[in-house]
Amino acid sequence: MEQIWEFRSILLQGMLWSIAVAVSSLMLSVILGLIGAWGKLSSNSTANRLANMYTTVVRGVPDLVLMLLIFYGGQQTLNHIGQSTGLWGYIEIGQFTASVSTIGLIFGAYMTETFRGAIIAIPQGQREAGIACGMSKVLIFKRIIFPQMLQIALPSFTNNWLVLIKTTSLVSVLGLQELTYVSKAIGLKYQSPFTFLIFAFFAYLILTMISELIFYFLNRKNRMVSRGI
Amino acid sequence: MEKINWLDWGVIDWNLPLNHWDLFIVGTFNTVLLTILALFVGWVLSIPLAFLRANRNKLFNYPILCFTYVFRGTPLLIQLFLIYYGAGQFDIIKESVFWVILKDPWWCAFIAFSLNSAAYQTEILRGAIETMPQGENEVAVSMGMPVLLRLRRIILPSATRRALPMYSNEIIFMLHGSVIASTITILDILKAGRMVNGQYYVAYEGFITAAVIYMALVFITTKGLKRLEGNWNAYKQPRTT
Amino acid sequence: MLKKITFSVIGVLFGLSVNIANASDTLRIGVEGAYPPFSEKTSDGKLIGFDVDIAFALCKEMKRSCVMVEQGWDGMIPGLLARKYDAIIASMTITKERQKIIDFSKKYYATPGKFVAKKGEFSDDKPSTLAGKIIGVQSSTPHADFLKFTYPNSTIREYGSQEEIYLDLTAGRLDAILADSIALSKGFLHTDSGKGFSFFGENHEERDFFGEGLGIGVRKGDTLKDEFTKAIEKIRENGVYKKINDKYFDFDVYGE
Amino acid sequence: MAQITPALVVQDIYKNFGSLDVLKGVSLTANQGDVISILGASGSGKSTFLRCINLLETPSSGSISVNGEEIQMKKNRAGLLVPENIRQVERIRTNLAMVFQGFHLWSHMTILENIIEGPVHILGKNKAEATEEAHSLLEKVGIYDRSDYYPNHLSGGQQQRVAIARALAMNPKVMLFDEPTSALDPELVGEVLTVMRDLAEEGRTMVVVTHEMGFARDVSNRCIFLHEGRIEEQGLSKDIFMYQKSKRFQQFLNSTNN
Repeated sequence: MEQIWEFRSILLQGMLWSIAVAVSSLMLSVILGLIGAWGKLSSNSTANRLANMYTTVVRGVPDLVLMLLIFYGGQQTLNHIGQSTGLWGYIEIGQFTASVSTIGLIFGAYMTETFRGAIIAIPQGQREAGIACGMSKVLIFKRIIFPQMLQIALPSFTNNWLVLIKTTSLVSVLGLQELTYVSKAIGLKYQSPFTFLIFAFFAYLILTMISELIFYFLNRKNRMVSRGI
Repeated sequence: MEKINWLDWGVIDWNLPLNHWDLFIVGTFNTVLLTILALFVGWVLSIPLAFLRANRNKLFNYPILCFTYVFRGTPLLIQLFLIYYGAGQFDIIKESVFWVILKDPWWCAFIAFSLNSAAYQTEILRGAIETMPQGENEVAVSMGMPVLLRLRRIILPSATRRALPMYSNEIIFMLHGSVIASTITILDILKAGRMVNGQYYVAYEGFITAAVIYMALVFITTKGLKRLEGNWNAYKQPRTT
Repeated sequence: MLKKITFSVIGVLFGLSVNIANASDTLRIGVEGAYPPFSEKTSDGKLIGFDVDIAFALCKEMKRSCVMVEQGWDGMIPGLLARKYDAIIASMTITKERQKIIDFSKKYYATPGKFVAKKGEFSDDKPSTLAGKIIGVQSSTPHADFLKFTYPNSTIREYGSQEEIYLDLTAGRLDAILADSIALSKGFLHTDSGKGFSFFGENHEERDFFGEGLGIGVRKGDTLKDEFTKAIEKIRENGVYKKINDKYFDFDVYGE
Repeated sequence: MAQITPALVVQDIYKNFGSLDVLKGVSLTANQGDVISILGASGSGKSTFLRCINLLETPSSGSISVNGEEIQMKKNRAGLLVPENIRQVERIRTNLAMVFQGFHLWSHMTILENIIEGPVHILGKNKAEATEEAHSLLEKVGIYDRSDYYPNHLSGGQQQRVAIARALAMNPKVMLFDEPTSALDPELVGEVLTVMRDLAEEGRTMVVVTHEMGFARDVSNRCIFLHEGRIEEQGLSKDIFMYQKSKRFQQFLNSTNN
């Protein structure tokens, strides 16, 4: 306990990194999920195929393997492209960027399924009513589909987020100094790995519990709204 | 160590992983073995746990809920580190008989994965048992089926069939999750890839090979499970003949 | 809502971590941070150690400003090739294998490799003595290559960092470890956790594996190689090297 | 006449769910070959009574004997009645086959597997023998060539007939029917009733909770009318339908005739 107190600032920093990675990845995954869901539902066969390929590959390759590939390989690829096209000289893919882009990419695929399911669940009539009012496609999506989709998708979205938080622990392998990394590193250095790892263990548990609580209330509010309709 | 030219694409040289195919074979073996064993042990553990929880057993319901909640609410990586590194912190453990097992990274991974999978499978099975058509169970009771026979012949088969899609997810999840075995020196598929990359100081070859093997495993598993689901859930589908 | 999310993600991705670097004067140096006493981190996260001090001394000599980039050992050379940094100052042995891919400056120190085990456990380090034993070593090191080649009958367990190896040795998961003797002596044997352990066997300097010492790695054809070599010679002459050396060791790690 | 042990004796069953008294002292004796119909409006407790007989619900008090063997009961710490020996209950239950309103065939088993499940795994019969019997039972209930079908592939009437065959396969002393035709489409009721009529003619002892007045009058030899947890009227079918002492029973009969 005293040991943990001694290293509180570095542990807290680690926790903040974990949260930063998680929140940023979530935002990226939402965008990718929307694009993916659009691709899956679109009548355009290329978009269709691309979206399917995306979700298949992500389902096929473990998170950590993708992470390492993007962290080590992605940078080389980017520099290669930059050099051969002459567009840019050097782009740094830091640990944070690599982490966020991989986790975002992975959960984008899960979000794709979440959003796709939610959009399908919206009655066709809603869309038609929009058309009948003379709304444009974009407007229909923004005003009618998107808000309803968020509501329907919430439970599955919650689940994705809970898995996502846990996945952030993997970025410690890239050397990003988030919760898992610092607790393992300090634990190893000071020969008390259990003390620090159990701290991390409960820290993750608390993060999970807080998220569940937040989503529980969101969900309840949500249900009250939909009951009103 | 002969170099075959057509395998050298410049950016990526497939000779590198090919020269170390033996590493990948051992890695695949370890990954598959760890995954299957963990899933199996998790399954065995999950049956009594799920049953006690579904019956709202007064004594055990909350302890089991605690177990599943904690193991589902924290990263597998932390669980693995806790068992592997954490156990070594205490002399009591190091001097006990358990150390023979905990000494070995393979066993540590096996224990962590099994417990983790048990937690997930318990909740899967509990859900399936709770949504079981009550009447089917009641008929068995009314016939005088003893509880264990009923569990084995009626409840488990019925619940398992309905939970099959969730089980498929759990299998893929475990296969994916097993990559972290590489972080505690176990030679799994990813470790093989890392070793090849480390040997030649390259960024792609080892990881891409590993990714391809994992994808193939997932593909085979998914196909197999689909077929199994088709067979097992024949009772749900309309009859074709 | 949608717009807000999009913008904030783009903001996060670019603003925080993608920096499009130009050919600035700042040198970025790759260091490991888990290899005491050459590089390690203090409890408040600062990098210290012989490698780090040498790096700053060389930069000062070269009149360049420097930043340290922390990198796990596994990805040290790929990171250099990917231009995450311009030079590796991380106790990297100059080996033939590595020289195929990157260039090295002249050595900046040279120390032999040596085995460590529980006191009195082994009398010598012959392959027959260690047959059937579990030996821990850091992966992608000449020590690992040496072990795999010379000790085929032992189980070689490869680790990402030296600190993990120390922990597993004290935990009893390993029978012996092989690493740089200075790293072992300062980073392990002279610490609390190293009590009860000691060196055994020969000094290992086999040229086929351990080359001609430890150098500074740069990308192939980079003129930095000569700059570093010159700077190393300079600080050897003007006493800066000795000052740093004496801060960590009571003998000259440069070798002969 | 020599003393014959009745197949089923139920005495003074009380049952309450919390403060709600569902059964207030119901008794019934079924001799070998009796077909007893239990009638009553919904909520009169007739299904609960049937479920109490084979202890799917534990009665608050009362006793049950099957073929002369009384089910041993004791009071637990909370003062509730519980079976003293679950093995005995299980053994007696094998003699009290029950057919439910909702069929409840095991959906993951084929028709044949459904029928041989009990004989093979509870009674320990050998499988070939059980299979042979199952086929003749299926024939008896009028199901041909369907033994490898899954329950979902059959109509409701067929499913209920299979459920009856499944109950018969246990070779029970008494058969309990809990509104066996209530969940069926009207056009399918007939086929199930026909099977039940055949069983009655065979001399099976049956206790039937039903809404089918035709069955009660023509097939069963005795009727019990329950009202609010008590026996309001009982007697031989041929009498009770001719003349009713109870006004409530009269009203009940009138309302079902419409």
